[in-house]
Amino acid sequence: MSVTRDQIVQWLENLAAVLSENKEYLTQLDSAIGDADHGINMTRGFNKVMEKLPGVADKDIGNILKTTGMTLISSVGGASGPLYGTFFMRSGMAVGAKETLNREDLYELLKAGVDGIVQRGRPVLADKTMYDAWAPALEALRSALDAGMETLPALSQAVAAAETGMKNTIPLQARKGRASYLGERSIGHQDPGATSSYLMLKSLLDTLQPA
Amino acid sequence: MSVTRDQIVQWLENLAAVLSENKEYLTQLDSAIGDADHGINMTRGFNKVMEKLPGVADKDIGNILKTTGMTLISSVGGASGPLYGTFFMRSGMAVGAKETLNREDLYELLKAGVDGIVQRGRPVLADKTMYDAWAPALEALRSALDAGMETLPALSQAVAAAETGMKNTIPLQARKGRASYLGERSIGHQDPGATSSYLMLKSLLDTLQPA
Amino acid sequence: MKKLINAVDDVVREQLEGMASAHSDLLKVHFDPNYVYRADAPVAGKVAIISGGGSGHEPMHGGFVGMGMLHAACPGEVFTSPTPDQMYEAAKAVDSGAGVLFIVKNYTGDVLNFETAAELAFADGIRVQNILIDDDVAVKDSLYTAGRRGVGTTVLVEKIVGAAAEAGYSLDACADLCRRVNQYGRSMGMALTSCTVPAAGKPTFELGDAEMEIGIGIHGEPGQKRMPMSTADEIAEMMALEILDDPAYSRTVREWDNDAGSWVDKFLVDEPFQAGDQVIAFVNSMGGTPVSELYAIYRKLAQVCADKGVTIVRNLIGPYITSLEMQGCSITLLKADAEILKLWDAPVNTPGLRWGI
Amino acid sequence: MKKLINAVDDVVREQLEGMASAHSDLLKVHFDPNYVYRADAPVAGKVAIISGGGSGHEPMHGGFVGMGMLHAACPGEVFTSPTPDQMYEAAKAVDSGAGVLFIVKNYTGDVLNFETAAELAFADGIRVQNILIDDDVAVKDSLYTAGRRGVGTTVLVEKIVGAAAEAGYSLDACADLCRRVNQYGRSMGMALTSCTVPAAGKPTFELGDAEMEIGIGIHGEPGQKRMPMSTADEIAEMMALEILDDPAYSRTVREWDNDAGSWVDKFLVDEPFQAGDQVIAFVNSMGGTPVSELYAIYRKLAQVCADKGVTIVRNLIGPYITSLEMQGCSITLLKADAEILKLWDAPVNTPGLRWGI
Ligand SMILES: Nc1ncnc2c1ncn2[C@@H]1O[C@H](COP(=O)(O)OP(=O)(O)O)[C@@H](O)[C@H]1O
Ligand SMILES: Nc1ncnc2c1ncn2[C@@H]1O[C@H](COP(=O)(O)OP(=O)(O)O)[C@@H](O)[C@H]1O
Ligand SMILES: [Mg+2]
Ligand SMILES: [Mg+2]
Ligand SMILES: [Mg+2]
Ligand SMILES: [Mg+2]
Repeated sequence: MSVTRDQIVQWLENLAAVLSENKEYLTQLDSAIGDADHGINMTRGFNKVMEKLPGVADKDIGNILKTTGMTLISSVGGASGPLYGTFFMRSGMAVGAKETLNREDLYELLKAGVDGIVQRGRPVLADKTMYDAWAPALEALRSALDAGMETLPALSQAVAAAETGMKNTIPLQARKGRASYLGERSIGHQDPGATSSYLMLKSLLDTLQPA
Repeated sequence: MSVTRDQIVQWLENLAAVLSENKEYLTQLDSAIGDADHGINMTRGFNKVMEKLPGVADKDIGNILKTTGMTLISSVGGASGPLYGTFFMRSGMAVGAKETLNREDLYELLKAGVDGIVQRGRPVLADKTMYDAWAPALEALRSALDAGMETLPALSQAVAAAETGMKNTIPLQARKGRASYLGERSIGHQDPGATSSYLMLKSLLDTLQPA
Repeated sequence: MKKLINAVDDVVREQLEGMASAHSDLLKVHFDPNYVYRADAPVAGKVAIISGGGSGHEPMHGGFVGMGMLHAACPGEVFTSPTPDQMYEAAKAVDSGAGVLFIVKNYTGDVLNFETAAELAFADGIRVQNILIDDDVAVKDSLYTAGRRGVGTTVLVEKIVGAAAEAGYSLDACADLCRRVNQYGRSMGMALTSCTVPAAGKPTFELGDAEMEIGIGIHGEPGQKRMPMSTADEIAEMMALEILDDPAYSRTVREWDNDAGSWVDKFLVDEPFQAGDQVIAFVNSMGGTPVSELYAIYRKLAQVCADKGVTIVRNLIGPYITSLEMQGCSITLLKADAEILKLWDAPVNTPGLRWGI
Repeated sequence: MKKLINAVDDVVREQLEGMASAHSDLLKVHFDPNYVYRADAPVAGKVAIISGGGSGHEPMHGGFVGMGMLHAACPGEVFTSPTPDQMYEAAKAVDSGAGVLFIVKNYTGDVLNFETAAELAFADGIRVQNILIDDDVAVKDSLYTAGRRGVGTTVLVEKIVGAAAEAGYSLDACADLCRRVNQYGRSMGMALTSCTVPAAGKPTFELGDAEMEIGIGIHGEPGQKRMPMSTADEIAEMMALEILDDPAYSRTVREWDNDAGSWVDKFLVDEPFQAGDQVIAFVNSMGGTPVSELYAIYRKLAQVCADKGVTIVRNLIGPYITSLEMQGCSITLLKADAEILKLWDAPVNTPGLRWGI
């Protein structure tokens, strides 16, 4: 199966809806170990993306993703803005002018995005950040593809790994971002960024998966 | 009967005690229509007077009263400080170097004090101030003396008139001092200054009256 | 009550000690009686400007002591007028021989204590003037009240008259200017929260979560009316219109006559604002409201003034005459002619207000 | 939530409109993207100093735009870092060709957004420097955290580096100075009350009537520890000693290399204070604490410094880096050498800080 431009657009639309549904939830997670704005930030950003999307929906996938990245960068603020902004900028640069993506392209898209997050935020595993969802997800995806799996089942595995990674942030003590100032008090709470990252991947799967 | 210097000293001591006993009460009255400090102000002032009194207790009555006035002026603040301060300054000036006072001297003492209050604060009757206790009291004292009454019964009449005057402030709308800003909301409360003035006169009577 | 204080009885003294230690280049503090005075006082040949009042309004007045503003300030206990010995001693300390102008906010306590002080100083051979500030339009009449309270205009008057003294105005010229500036100024205040006098330990009044108090003075006293909480725009507009539409205000004040050596009554009328007026606009925080919110008020105030044809030519925005930690704001508009503007712009160097130097 | 605001979504924009209308002589405001910039920018031949961060800390940063301090400030939403397009557009607007120094408080959000902006500006041919302020001693280590937060020292740095730019320092000299001043400064904050972000509508944290929060940052986040309410003396002493006894602090920061066109890591160590040091002492209100209470803190701070042989040679007391209406205070001590003092004393003319002009 290959992923079309329309599906990418559909993904972003679904993602905007999912984030908006989870606005309170993400904000609540952020209120435990941060400043109670992650849901607000993400919703503000993706609402802007929704405004911009119609203008580029007929362009190539790289263009669509880069526009998404630029929009997030200039509307989200906070830590997550440049991180997710860079994610989409880099993923857009990685897929370039393509109008459909095979499963390796999809991997490259995600890999480049996550590399962007790492360059910008310098997270390492177990810092209790969004990277704790992405790193195992990428690894799972790579293994699944290497094992010859199709896009959807492979992506399923990645989503499962992201979910585990997300949940695994609960017992961690944060070492990056705002939550790190809480020291031991950050233990016992799920990281909001890891949660929005999981939702991002999950909604990609849901978009591609026939209902 | 004539009033001795020691009785004047005794009066001031008793008054200090009475005001201190009524500190909460006066403050509470002031909290209804003022700034909740009248009891505090009066107690602070008369505590200072008690400190100064031993140093002048063997001087003439004028000196004792003027010292009381100066002490009140420099320690009470608020509206009541200069008013009561002036009262004692003027009463001291009126009796001068005397060491005993006959009943006319006593009237002059009080009259001069009240004139001082009027000059300083310019109250007129029914402004809902301390003057509403003093004016009828002075009038009653004058009539009683004119009718040939002795000091104590005459003073009794004055105290009764002061009490009535004090109570008559309840239905009045204040036109002077802080309480005037409340407009109609000042109606229904007894004026704190009229109350302390009544206590002042009452404790003079109690001091002179054999128990 | 949570405050950055030690023992309740030491609050004023320790704050003064802090001021003295922080601003020794500008001012000194005398204790017992308490007054803050210019480090270089008396200033030869210059009229001395003295103000004072209850504490709890900082930076007013102590924070306005310095070059181009006050020569001395007499702080009472919190929200309690100072006593005459403070003003009397301060006058002796800062009088250069050119005389002393007392700037007195119109509260009975302040008025009576300053009057007593003026008499004492005069008896000592110091020429005095005693001018009242009564600018609070929340008080409607002077016939049935003690008259308008002295609020925001006080800050502007102290700056302007301070500059006049610095410029060498005579005592009578300072007094005339002071009276005129007061007559040109009108203010209105409001509170979102109450405040707590340390000695009382509990809030002066209670205000519901959805209420505000309009027409408050600066002593944590309840105001003119209580209303449901509203927007910055509505609050700013309401206060601005109370000020701009305020009719002529008249009252009789008592001033000192140095020649007669006695008090004289003066009948004064403040004219209303009118289109074409130039004003200094002062948006003040009651203490607990941050400056950011004041800008929302200023924004609307500027629009309302423009609509009325009144031009804001200078402004002052911040916490300058406060009521402890009270949240809320006040607006002052002061009609400014060329002389007033020139004096406003003149250099001032105090802990609370500084420019031009 | 009771605040002087209109619709929650308009808070920042309307406050900026108020600023623009109040201070048109000093600054202008550009909307969408939002930045405040000097009315006379770009200033020929001078390095442009740009700062920014979440709103809610007023007067910082917008109130520090003007002669001798910032050339531009980029306000984010309340307690939310600004976005890179703001800094990028501001840089283009105020760069005179001499380059742009970004002063960045060390919060992940601010750091990442400013880094992105620096890359964008550099790509446009603007020489940039990006210096972090990380002075909050409440954060003990940099290994297991995002490092010390940027708090009170920011205000002092902006004044000092702003003066350097005005004096004609080169971009690299400004950056070196900025880094050094940051390394000389240490701060500690505390809260008596929480504060309410308008968009949230309820207080960020709850604090009991008899509790205080020690070691807070400036974003209404809970701090290091919660303690029973104490006296001004104890609070001042505790904070002063945390600062004065703070050991050497080391961390790696990322700065921009204009020649390499990439980020480079710098390992920095801040030396502890020692007897004989001269310092600028800054006692700051978190917004809701009136200046009177700050003097009680300063009083004790001065005593503690004297006991430690540290001499306060300048001070700043007031609400300069706030957390909305939060009650509480922070203390900053900054070791000051002759160069720093000269730059501190240099004229500054901004809405929030003014002297010498
Ligand atoms: N250095 C970092 N690297 C990667 N992710 C980070 C980093 N710092 C913070 N994050 C992520 O950002 C999330 C917080 O985002 P958000 O609340 O929108 O921003 P802010 O913390 O500025 O308010 C955290 O939950 C965490 O997952
Ligand atoms: N102009 C005045 N003339 C006479 N008495 C006055 C006047 N103004 C106020 N008072 C008296 O002063 C009392 C208040 O005194 P106090 O509470 O000590 O001072 P303050 O009002 O300054 O707090 C009032 O109850 C009233 O009796
Ligand atoms: Mg957050
Ligand atoms: Mg009272
Ligand atoms: Mg009082
Ligand atoms: Mg945030």
